[in-house]
Order: sequence, then structure tokens, then C-alpha cells
Amino acid sequence: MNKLIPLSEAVSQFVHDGDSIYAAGFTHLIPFAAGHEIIRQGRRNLTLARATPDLIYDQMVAAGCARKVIFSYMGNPGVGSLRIVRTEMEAGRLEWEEYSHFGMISRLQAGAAGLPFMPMNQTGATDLEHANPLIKRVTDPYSGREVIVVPALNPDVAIVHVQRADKDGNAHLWGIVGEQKEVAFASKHVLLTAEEIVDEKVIRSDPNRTLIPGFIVSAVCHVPGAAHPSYAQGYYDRDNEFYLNWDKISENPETVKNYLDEWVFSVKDRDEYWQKLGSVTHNRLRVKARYSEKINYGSY
Amino acid sequence: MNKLIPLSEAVSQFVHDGDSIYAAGFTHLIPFAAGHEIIRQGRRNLTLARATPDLIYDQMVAAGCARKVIFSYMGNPGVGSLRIVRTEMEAGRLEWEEYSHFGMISRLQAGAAGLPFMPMNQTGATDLEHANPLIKRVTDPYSGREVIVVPALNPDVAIVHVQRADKDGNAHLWGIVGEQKEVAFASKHVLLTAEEIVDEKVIRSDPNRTLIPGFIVSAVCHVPGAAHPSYAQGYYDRDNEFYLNWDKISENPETVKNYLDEWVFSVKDRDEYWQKLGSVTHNRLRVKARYSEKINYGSY
Amino acid sequence: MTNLTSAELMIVNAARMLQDGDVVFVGVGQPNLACNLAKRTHAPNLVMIYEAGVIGAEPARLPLSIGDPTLVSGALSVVSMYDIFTNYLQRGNVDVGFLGGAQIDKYGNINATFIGTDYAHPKVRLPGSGGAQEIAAWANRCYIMTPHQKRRFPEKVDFVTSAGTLGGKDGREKAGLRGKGPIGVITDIGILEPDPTGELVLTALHPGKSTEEAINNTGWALKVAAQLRTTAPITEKELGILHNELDPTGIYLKNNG
Amino acid sequence: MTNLTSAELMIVNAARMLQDGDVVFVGVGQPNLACNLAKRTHAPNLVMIYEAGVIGAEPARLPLSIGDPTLVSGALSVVSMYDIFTNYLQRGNVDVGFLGGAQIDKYGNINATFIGTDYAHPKVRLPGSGGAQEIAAWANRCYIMTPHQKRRFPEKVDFVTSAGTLGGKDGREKAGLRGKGPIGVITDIGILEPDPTGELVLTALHPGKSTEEAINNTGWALKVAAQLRTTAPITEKELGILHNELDPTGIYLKNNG
Repeated sequence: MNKLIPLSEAVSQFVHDGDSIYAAGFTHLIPFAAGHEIIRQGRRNLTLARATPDLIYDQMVAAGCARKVIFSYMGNPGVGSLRIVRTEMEAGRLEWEEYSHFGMISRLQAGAAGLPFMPMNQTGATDLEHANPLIKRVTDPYSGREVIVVPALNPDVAIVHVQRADKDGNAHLWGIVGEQKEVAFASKHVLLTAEEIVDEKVIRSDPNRTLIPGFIVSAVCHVPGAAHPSYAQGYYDRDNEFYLNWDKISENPETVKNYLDEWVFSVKDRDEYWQKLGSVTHNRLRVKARYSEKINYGSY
Repeated sequence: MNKLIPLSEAVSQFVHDGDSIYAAGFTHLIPFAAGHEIIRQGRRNLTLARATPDLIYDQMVAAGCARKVIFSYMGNPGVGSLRIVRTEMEAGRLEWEEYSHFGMISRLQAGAAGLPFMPMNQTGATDLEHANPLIKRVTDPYSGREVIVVPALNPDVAIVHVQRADKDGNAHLWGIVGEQKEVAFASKHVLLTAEEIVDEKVIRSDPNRTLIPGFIVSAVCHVPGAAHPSYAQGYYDRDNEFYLNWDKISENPETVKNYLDEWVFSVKDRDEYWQKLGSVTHNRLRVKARYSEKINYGSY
Repeated sequence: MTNLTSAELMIVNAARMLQDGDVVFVGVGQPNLACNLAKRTHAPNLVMIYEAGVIGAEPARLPLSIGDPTLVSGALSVVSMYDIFTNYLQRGNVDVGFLGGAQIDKYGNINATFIGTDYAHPKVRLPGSGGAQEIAAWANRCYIMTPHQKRRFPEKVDFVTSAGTLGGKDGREKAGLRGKGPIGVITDIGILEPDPTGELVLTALHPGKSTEEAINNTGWALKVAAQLRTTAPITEKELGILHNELDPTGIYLKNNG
Repeated sequence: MTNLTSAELMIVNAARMLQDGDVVFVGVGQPNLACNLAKRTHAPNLVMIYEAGVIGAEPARLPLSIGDPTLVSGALSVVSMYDIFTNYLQRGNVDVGFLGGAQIDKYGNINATFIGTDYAHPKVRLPGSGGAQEIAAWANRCYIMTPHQKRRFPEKVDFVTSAGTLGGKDGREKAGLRGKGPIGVITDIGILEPDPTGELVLTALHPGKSTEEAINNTGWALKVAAQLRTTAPITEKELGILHNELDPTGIYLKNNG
């Protein structure tokens, strides 16, 4: 079934005030375009879950979209502090719920699998367990020892950016595939953005590469460059310079406001954003090709 | 580290009387060559675990290698009864332990993950739970409802056949990848057979395709055709004719003995077995190429 | 339309129960033919998935096993068995499952494990669950295709490999099962469906079949629904697709069991 | 060999603790440099894995983040985060983990969560665990690289993000942890290692550093091992690889903390 619609329409249709959102991607394929569209459409009281809130949630929190964050590492990866989320937490203006990476991904795995919880072995570090009452214990009936358990996470909306998908939403991903599959299966709706929309034949040429099947997808949007300043393996590089710049921008509410005005509110969509980045940035992020060796599935 | 050795040496070094074995592969890539080598070397009192015992365990049970089977579907897939295993079970000469497919694969998933158990939702069918005391219940601390749990399965030896591996054991698999990854991580030793030994560069050209990393592998053996009468996607077809023939062969202990004499004990190795199959069979199983579309990882 | 085989009657009537867009957990043999027939008639967007991990197969030939390589080449996706049973089945992404077994009882419980009275000493040992235990519990709805024979329809199965209606909708909800369970048993005489208490009753007969035939070939006192239907006659088109396209050598069409 | 930076001292001494064939859970920055240095000197078969899911990376440039695309292209394998934390880390397939945090206490407990007295009202909110809680528990052995400063070495951390020695080997075994925990803290003054009770004591000094320096920069009464070693001088070869090959622009080498 053809689910190809513009991103603005997908956000308007599937993201509502008060929803819980999981914008997927561990460093890789972070769906910034959808995040910006949510800011533009002025959503409020969202619960924003991500292992690493990253710049995308720092910006959404700055724009006033969020009531709460759920996370396992609240930093600007490779740079340092995630200033806005941190400030709001320290000021008591933002609720939060915290796990380790493994706790977070176990919640998603349970959610994807249709299980009520997932077990994890003990770590000897019990302070987080005391701080977060959703982290519980269960006795292993085989050894009599306790394991740690976390409850399933089933967000209202998964936002997943992929390298290529067909118009039905069958998606190929490669490179770091962090928690994309788990988030897609765990969520009630899946909003997909893709660097390329390809013919179904391309997807069917390599079925082991399809991590997300179309029939769990609600909307497919063709949005090249959607991950910038994050990256899409094989398409463009991570904009490390911007990650460093954000550390400066986010020091001051005024510069943050200016950034949002200029790069989110004043641009219509990701196309305009990408053009605005300019050729110097385009060239800096350009990547030379390095292809996989083909494999033979055989004609049976 | 180069782990490339002949299959006879790998079996002699890593498979011992009394071991628990999991020969992996759901219909696809079933490691028949290793099974035959274990029969030739006369191993005894093995515990043979597989979701579907398939012909490989029917033959190993016939040859007297096994003390016990652990399974979830004891049939000749697509044909009917698995006569030898069935007869031995009915006669009380073979111990068994039984799960559903999901129970079996959950045991492997727990074993691979380093967890003591995995939870599964209730199915309303409780007779197997009563027949197998290893299937237990745990109370979900979030809902107060019970879930079913199964204990980790950690076989002594995983036997896994793959399409291509480098000499260190880094392995690419495609097509049906049933439980190969889980079995490899769950087991104490991994014995790998491969259709092709390729340069490490081929593996590194497509890291998302590598399901088994070399550092968990004990031995790598170059054994083309190792899966016959099962198949290797892209290399040769499933020998459905033989699966149908086995239904006849296995009706009678005499014809089984003759089969083992002719096809296992009287051939030195898989090369000789493959030659003995002859050109008519080779032609019947030959597969025309159908390649995946390449992907671009980018040169960073 | 006389001289229809049992296989034809069951396959065509099963195909008609499938809806466009259904995600179906397919077995080999007759269920596979039913799905492919539905896909070529009223349900072009039906998605076939297999417990071996194949999603959206478009087999170029009739597969002998659920792990046949023809299911893989050109499929939409191939995933691990763990993913199939968790992300697909347990999570509720499977609309329809097909079930079968040596015995089906009054409440839709199925036995595919053993015949006898003692699990440890089976008179006849059957293959066991495979995926059936979970399919019966978690697919949104399940169908059973089976020849209508007394020995296949005992009042109570020797072993419950997969759960039936558990006393109807409430019983399954109370047991925490997400799917509706076996909502249709398609035989070569007619169709059985659970009444509100979960008991399988005769709700339809194929043209030319009688209530007596159904009752006489059932191991419990089979009730007949107040509004007994007659299934629509099988069309030449349906038979044509089955015989000319799907199973030209008649591997599964001539098989009556 | 005077005028060595803190970074050089820590990176080279950490590299020397790695063994050939070790599977190392690598962080970016200094641990990444230590691993690459070891790989180019005494441990050519060291396997670098990253919590982002990358196994056997051979980065062509210095990665800024643990999810950098240069780690992926040409890696041996790339897997999901769930697999990294289960099949690799929890299963016991990781030999070495690197840990870091704002506070490290007498028993090797690390705080990377918050500074203050009330979790719900942090004075300074830090990033939190990321992978650290599980790395500290399940990697076979862990190393910590940190500048030797009193505020970083309090007697007791404000929050235990990752567990330390838990009273030594027995304590960790009793708690059901598979790894040995933090067995070496490499600072710019020397090396701390747990004694049999799990308390971190000074076991080595870098050339030219003194016991007093170490004691004065530690927040608890630091004990000195009976057999205090001096670490081997850093060689020109080691420095050459670091400055000419691994971090030519000095991003992590000039950083003293």
C-alpha cells in the first residue's frame, strides 16, 4: 500500500500534543528533519524518549515541545554537556526518567517483542534502581538469584530515518543500526523518512537487509539529507563541526532562539534547509563511494 | 588468528563423547558434513539439540551417537514422520526434552545473551509445561500476571555452516538465518564450516552481513557442499528428492545401515561424498545467479 | 461442480476467509495454496510470512518445506526465528495463522504431540508443536483445515499442543492471550465455528453435503447452528488457478489428508 | 622524557595494560588512542568494539564520536545495540572496558550521574550511565584513565553510576557480577590498584612523580603498596605513533582532562 506523503502531512497526521515519541538512531540516521517539522508545527507536552537525547531533543526542548525526557546518556556525543536539557533538568522544569543504555534498549526490545518486561543481569550499582521505581527485580526460578527487569516501552510514535525504502515502507538500513528495528516494532505508529525512495525490486533483491517491513509503517516521506547534522552512512558525513558549534550556540538562550528562527522556523522544509547549508558544507560532508561486495541469492 | 583446519581435525578436537551439540540451521545450511564426520569418528552419548532434528539427527541417532534429543518439531520437514528418532522415542531407547519453536529459540536467545532465562507470554496450552519441568513461570512485577520462562541453553558445541567466512572465522550468512547467530553465541565452542573461504576484505566490505565474529569461533573448515541434502542459498538447491527418499530408506534398519555404510563410512570426506553424488544430482541442484543490489558504505 | 476433492473444497473455502491486507503465517501444503489463491483473486495485498523467518514471499515454484529457498529469493524481508516469534507473532503483527494436527476437539484444542495416555510412553509419537502453540495463542485469528473424520475430531484431545477457544472470548482474554484463536475449522463437509461458549458447532455445509454426514464424522455430539449456511459453489476460475498455476502436478491437490 | 602531558602519560600506560587478542570495549578520546597504540605496538590482534554496535573497527581517521561513520566502513561486523549489550558484553565476550566519570571513590565506584545530595534536585547534572553501568559489571577487567585531582577522588561518590570493587573479588562474585571490575586506575601521577579488600592503593608511580603528590591529590587516606613500582619510561616510538599517526592535530593529546 502506497504510504508516501510529505513530511509535514505525516507529522500533522501522526504526532499529537502529549504523545510519547522515540526519534531513533544511535549517532547515525538521527531524524532531525522530522524533529524540526515537529517544532515548526508547535507540538507541546511531548514525552521524548531516546538513549542519547542528542542535539535533536536539545532543540525540541529549547522550542518548548517537551514535558519529559526518557534517556540513558544525556550528553553532546564526543563534545560534552547537552546544555539545554541539562539546564531544564537542573532547574526542575523538565521531568525525566533514566536508565543505562542496556536498560533503555531492553525496554525497547520488550516493547518490540510484545513482552511485558525484559530481564538483565545485576550490575552491583543499585543507586539508579533506587532512583527509578520502574526498575524492578524478579527471582530467577532456576538459580534462586535475582535479576533486574525493566518494563516494555511502547511509544506512540517511532520516527525512523533510513537509507532507502519503497513507497510501502519496506526499508533497507545499514551501518550503525542501533535500535531502529526495536523502536519501529515497539511503537504504535512508525513515521519513516528516507534518503531514497526505491522500487520494490531493489528491496526484494536483498531481503536480509530489510529491517522494517512496510506493514508496520504508517507514513513514508522522501527527505534527502534528513539526518543532518547526524549522518547517513554512504550518503553524507556527520557534521562534527556543527556538533562542536552547538556547544557554543546552546550556551545562551538568545543564540538558541536565533538558531531556531533561522534554521527551523524560517525554512519551509528540509529541501530549503539543505540548500541553505550551502555548497561549502555540502562539499565538507560529501563522501566517496565504497561499495559492498554483492551476494548471490540464487534464482529458485 | 588463523583457525582454518580440516573438518576431521575440528571434530576430533572439539566434539567429545557426552557433549551437548547444536547443529544449527532452520531447513537452510544444515551442517550435514560435520554430522557425518561425527558419525565416522564414532562419538557416543551425545545430547543432540535442534529445533527440527531433521535428517541429520535421524542419521546420527541411527548411527548410535545419541543419548538424548532436545527439539521442538520432530518431523521430516514437508514430508512427514522422522522415523528413526520417533521409533527410538516410542521404544523408550532415547531420552528427550521438548519445547515449542519459540521456547527452543528463547532458550538459545537467553544462552546467547548471557541471561539465565527468557520470558514468553502465556499460550493457554499448558500440557507441555506439565510434561517438561524446565518450563516454569515467573510473575511479571508490572501487571501481576504470570509469564512463562525457559532456561538458557548453552551447548558444548555449536556447529554452524555459512556461505562465506575468512580464515579467522568472521562469517557472512544470508537467506534464512534461523538461529545460527544465537547458537554461536550461546555455545562454549563454535565449529564453523563454510562454502567459501574469502579474504578478510570481502567480510569487511559488508560488516552488517557478519553475524558471527571470528573471536567466538574455535575452528573454521572449508567444506563446499557441506549442507547437502539441505541447501546453501545462492550455492545449491535443497535436495527435496533425497528428503522424500529418506522417508523410504528410514523405514527399514537394513536400508539405513546400507545408507550409512555407503554414504558415510565408505567416504573419506565431503569432497568424496560430493563427487559420489554425481553430475545428474549436481545439475539438479545447480542454481542460476540472482544478485543483491550493492550498497554504499562510503569511504570516511 | 461434482467430484471435487477434499483438498479443493478446503483450500478454496479457506482462501475465501482471508482478507486483503492480511498478514498470514503460512504453512506449506494446503495453507500455502489457500494463501496464493486468495492473493490471485480477492486479496492481492495479502502478506505471506513463514516461521523460517521469511516475510512477503513470492515463490516462483511450489515450496516443499517452509524453509525452501524459493521463498527467500525476492522476498520483502528475511529475519531470524527469534524475531519472527517475538516482533511479528507475539507483538500482534500476524493477522491469520493456520493450524493442523492429528486431533481437534470440541473446544478447538489441537493435538500434534502424541497419541496415548502417558506423555513419557507415547503410543504414537507425533512431531510436536513447532510454531503451533504460539500461533494459536497470538495470531489475531486462526483457521484449521482438516478432512472431516471421526478419529480427527475426538471429544477431548490426548494432549493440548495448542489452545482452542478456552470457553470463548472471555476465556482467552482471562488467560492473557491476544488472539481470538481457532475461529473457523474448514473440513471437506463444511465449516465449524465456535459458539459463544467456545464449542465448535456446524455453521456451514458445502453444496451437496448433509448435516448427518457432519454429525456422523464428528467424535462429539455436534450441534448445528440455527442459521446453517451453504458455502458458495467453487468456481471454474478458482479451480483453474489452483490446477494450472499453483499446483500443476497436483502434489497437494490430490492429497485428501 | 620530561614535559610529558597528562594525556600522554595516561594513554601510553593504559595501552601497555592491553594484551594481544584482547576484545576491548572502546570509548572515544583517550581510550581510543590507547587501543590504537597497543594495536600498533604489542597487541596487533586487539579487537576494538564500540557500544554503537561496531566490531573490529579500523578507523581511517580519528573519530569524534563512538558512532562515527569511519568506524563502520571496513569494520568486521556491525550489530544492533541490543546484541552488543547482550551477546557481546553480558555474555562475557568483552575482555576489557574503559570507564570514566566525574568522581571515583576509594572502592572504585564511579559517579557519572550527578553532583549533589538529592537525585531529584541535582546541583550539577552529568550525562549518566550510557554503557558504563554494564561495562563495569561484565567486562572481564576494567581500566579507568583520569587526571589525579582531589575533587575527582572523593572518599565516597555522590551516586554510584557503575560499581567498583565491592570489597574485592568475593564481593563481586557474591553480587553475581562476571567481571573483575576496575583493576587499574591510570592517572598522570601513577597507578592505583585494588588491594584484597577492594580498596584502591598506589601501586606504581610514573618516573619523576612522588608518593606525596599522589597522596595530596587523593580525597581519602591513600595507602601505598609495599612494593611500589615505577612505570617504564615512555619511549620515543610510543610518542611518535601517538603524535604522528594517531592524533596529529593533538585533539586528545593536549587535553589534560
